[in-house]
Amino acid sequence: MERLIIKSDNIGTWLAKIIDSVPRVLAPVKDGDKAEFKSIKSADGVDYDSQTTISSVKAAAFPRTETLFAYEKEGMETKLYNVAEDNFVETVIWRARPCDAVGFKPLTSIFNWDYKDELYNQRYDKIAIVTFACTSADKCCFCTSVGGGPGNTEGSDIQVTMIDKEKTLVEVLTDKGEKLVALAKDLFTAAEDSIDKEKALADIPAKFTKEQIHENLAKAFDSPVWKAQSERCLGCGACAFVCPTCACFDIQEDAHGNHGRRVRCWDSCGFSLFTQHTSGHNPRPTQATRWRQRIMHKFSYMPDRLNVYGCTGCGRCSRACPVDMNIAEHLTSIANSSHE
Amino acid sequence: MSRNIYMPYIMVVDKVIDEAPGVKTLRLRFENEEEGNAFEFKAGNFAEYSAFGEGECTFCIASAPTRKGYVECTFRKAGRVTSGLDRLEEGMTMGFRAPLGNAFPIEEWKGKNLVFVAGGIALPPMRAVIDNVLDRRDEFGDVTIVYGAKTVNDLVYKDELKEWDERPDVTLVQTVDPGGETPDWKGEVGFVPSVLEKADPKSDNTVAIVCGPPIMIKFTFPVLEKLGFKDENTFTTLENRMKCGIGKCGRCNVGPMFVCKDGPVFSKVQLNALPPEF
Amino acid sequence: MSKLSEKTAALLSEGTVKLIIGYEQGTEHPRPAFCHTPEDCERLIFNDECKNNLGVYLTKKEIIGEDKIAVVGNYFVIKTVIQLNRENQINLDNLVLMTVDGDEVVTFSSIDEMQQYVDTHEPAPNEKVLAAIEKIDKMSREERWAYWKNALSTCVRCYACRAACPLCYCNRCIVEDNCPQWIEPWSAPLSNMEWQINRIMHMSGRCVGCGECAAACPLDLPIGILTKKMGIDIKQTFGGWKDGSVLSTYSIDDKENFIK
Amino acid sequence: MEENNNNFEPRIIAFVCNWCTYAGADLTGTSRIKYATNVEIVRFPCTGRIDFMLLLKAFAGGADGIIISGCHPNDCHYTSGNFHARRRWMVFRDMLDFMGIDIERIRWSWVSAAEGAKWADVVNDTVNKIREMGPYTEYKKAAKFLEEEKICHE
Repeated sequence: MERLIIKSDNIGTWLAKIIDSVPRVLAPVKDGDKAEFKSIKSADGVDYDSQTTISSVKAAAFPRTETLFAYEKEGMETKLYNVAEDNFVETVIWRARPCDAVGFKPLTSIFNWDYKDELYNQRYDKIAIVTFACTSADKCCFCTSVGGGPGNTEGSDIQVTMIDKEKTLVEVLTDKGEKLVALAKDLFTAAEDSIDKEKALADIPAKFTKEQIHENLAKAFDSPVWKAQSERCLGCGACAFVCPTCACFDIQEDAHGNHGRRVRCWDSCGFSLFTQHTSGHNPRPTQATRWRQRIMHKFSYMPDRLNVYGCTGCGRCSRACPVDMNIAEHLTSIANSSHE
Repeated sequence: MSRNIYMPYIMVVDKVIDEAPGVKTLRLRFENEEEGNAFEFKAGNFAEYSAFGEGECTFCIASAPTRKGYVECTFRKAGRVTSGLDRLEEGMTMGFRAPLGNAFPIEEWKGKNLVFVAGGIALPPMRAVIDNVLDRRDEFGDVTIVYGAKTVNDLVYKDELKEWDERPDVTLVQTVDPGGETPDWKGEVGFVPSVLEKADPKSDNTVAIVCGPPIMIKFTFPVLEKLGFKDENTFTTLENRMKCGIGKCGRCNVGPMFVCKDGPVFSKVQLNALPPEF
Repeated sequence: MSKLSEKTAALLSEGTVKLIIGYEQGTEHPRPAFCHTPEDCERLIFNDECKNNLGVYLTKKEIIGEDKIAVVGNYFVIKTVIQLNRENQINLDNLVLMTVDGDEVVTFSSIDEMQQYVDTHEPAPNEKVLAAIEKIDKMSREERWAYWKNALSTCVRCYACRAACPLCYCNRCIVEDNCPQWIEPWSAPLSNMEWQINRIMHMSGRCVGCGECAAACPLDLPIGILTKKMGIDIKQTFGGWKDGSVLSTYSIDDKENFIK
Repeated sequence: MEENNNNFEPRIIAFVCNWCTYAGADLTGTSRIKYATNVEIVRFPCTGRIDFMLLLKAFAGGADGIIISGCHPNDCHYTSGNFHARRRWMVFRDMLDFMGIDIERIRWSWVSAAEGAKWADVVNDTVNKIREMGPYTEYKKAAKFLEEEKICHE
């Protein structure tokens, strides 16, 4: 781990060098009053002041629509084809947040426990993440309650922290990070130990702890809390699709006569069709059962099975929800409620 | 790129058997010989069957692993994919992703008596186990099969039922729902749970395997308890909506257990530990 | 808003209703509130920020069940109740519809009273949307195609627009049907357009113009412009919204100039 | 629109009602009237049954132009099918135009069972007009979005 300093106004030049040498660079770009990760061609389009983007950056490794394989039928024969290697592009994710970088850990463990999902791995291995530590936070952020933090470097290849107007701390964490710094070696100087990163970080008091949640969820399956919390939930997929750690997908067929593709696309446990049997029987018939599944999966099942947390506390689901299902508020009430 | 875990084997349809109205059995052979020879599975495994152009759907492998050279699947024409499978004729190709899920613990049942309880087109997953047991008949105690369907015409594997009926070492009890019998029907008339109670198989050193629609399972378990069957000796399979079949797409879980990875075969002990979400 | 809380709490304590749906203060903006006990009614508020269309809960059996409920809704909720009633989707005997007009809590006793309130309390039209429609109308066809293809290509098909709409109550939506697969269920520019075209066509003449579909969209896509444009078209071509959903009725003397 | 390469043969799909326009097209044939062969006719019991999604599916499937025709108002075999259709077309056409889909490529018409000649004119005019306008490439390109992901065919 190397601690370097770069002049704040040289960051643009460094980014320009990265853009020239990497096929795809994703960065938050302002669109109306909200920001989204977009592929940028020049260094000046980047939006540095919005807290986070609406959607997470998981699409870089787990795209919303993706071909699994192609098939071709000739007479009685059927031929199957893999996707070409050059669909997977070297990518740098610029100015993500610590909670975005952490989000790839649960995704990677879902796609690699037991069977290895090569489509995901090919994309993820080609990604380098440059996160900017958070110097501010908003009402929906709760990363400190789920083991993260404004300066958490987990999952990042480089973490950049704005110390003050002139100086910016650049922590190089992996060899992918090293390569990116090497592109503009002359812009960096070694950082003295006196540079205090913690001082520059936002202060986000923790609302609950993982243990409280985990313990209460274990006995909460039949609790009335699910119905009470999910009464206003409309059953759309916004929370799942903006979430950095939701990996559930649907498999569909794009058929054109004798040829076509099997396609994977995002799906959400909030939809009733997610678990509906052909006979019409649905193990999760109401919105309360689906809200329970969303919380239990992220805060109880995943920690138990893959010992990784299914949530990074980025607060995107609360910001995107049409009826303000604030997950931090719900989790706080679960954590504080003592079950009989 | 290494093995694409979503890519199925290509299978050739060798034989199409009409089992009952809307229910067909396909006998499949691997188009690629080596893949066929290298392919192994256990009774209880399921598979994802592809009708290219329609999609994939989930049901059991209906033939026993001891029967080499082919696999069979039985399905009812219900939706888009099963209609696609229904249109297949001999010689045509389809996709097959297997083996998936866990299997019946047959090795643990050596020396025990076996009671198979099946309803409707839940006989296919049972037949995989029954044929497997019958091919190693002497390793097990006595075998009782209780099988029911709505009407006489809805009974699947009619020729095999005849075969089991004639075997001295198998007691076969067939039944049809009240009103489903035909004048020359010699079997029982009544729902499977009541017929099972009447057959009254002894429960010590006996394993019960139950497969059928949720309603049948709901009424069969109490009967088994009444007959003295212990929970650890009772097995069943769960049916959930599935897409990937390999623990990735996140939809088939019942509580913390994935039906596609930790199931579909569950003992009653495991079922009792699961939340009522199936 | 103590008068509102008092009135609603009374309804609950007298047992005339089992549930009251209204608005409460959320993280940033007001959000739907569900009150089961008189104490819950303390949380109820009512102001111009209360935008969610509570009519969306009136067709959800798991929420309203068979018992009588009360709804404290804004202007558009009342318009929604009229339209839902016209489509035989709600049982008026099981509904106490209330609103707040200035600082007075109004309870409606009949559809005509609701219609009269709706006719006299028309809110100011959304200037931003009208301006956007004008801008798009001025574009050439190719520009319009490029505008809508790009705008809708980022749609992620989360169906928040459908979920937030009180008149999108089909229990099996066209996108959930795969025999035939009318619209591809994955996110792609053309299928996103086909989805919006379908949604708008199924709304023609029924949409009450609450704009909640646009407000619910997490990506702020300009889908509110489509419903507004449809509303304007219906008003100009068929003389407005009064006679119920346009496409399920017809008139012998509809005038058009393109069928030759 | 890009310049019209002369060997471009437009593909036109015709959605027609069985009682009037289809019979009219029959009459065109029996009275030996020549008309362009680019049209593939899809027969419906009534224009009221023509779902607006079918037009979008036709364009997505590669059609360059669409003819949609049925019984004249008051002639409908089912009395009100064409009234419903007319209303649906009025609303749908505005929607398509607002979204930038080329409504010039859709020819709406009423052709009765006796108007064999009119059917030939409708078809010939539409084919010439679409040949003039060239293929509807932008819609087909949008329909092939998934093919942007390359497949390795070896």
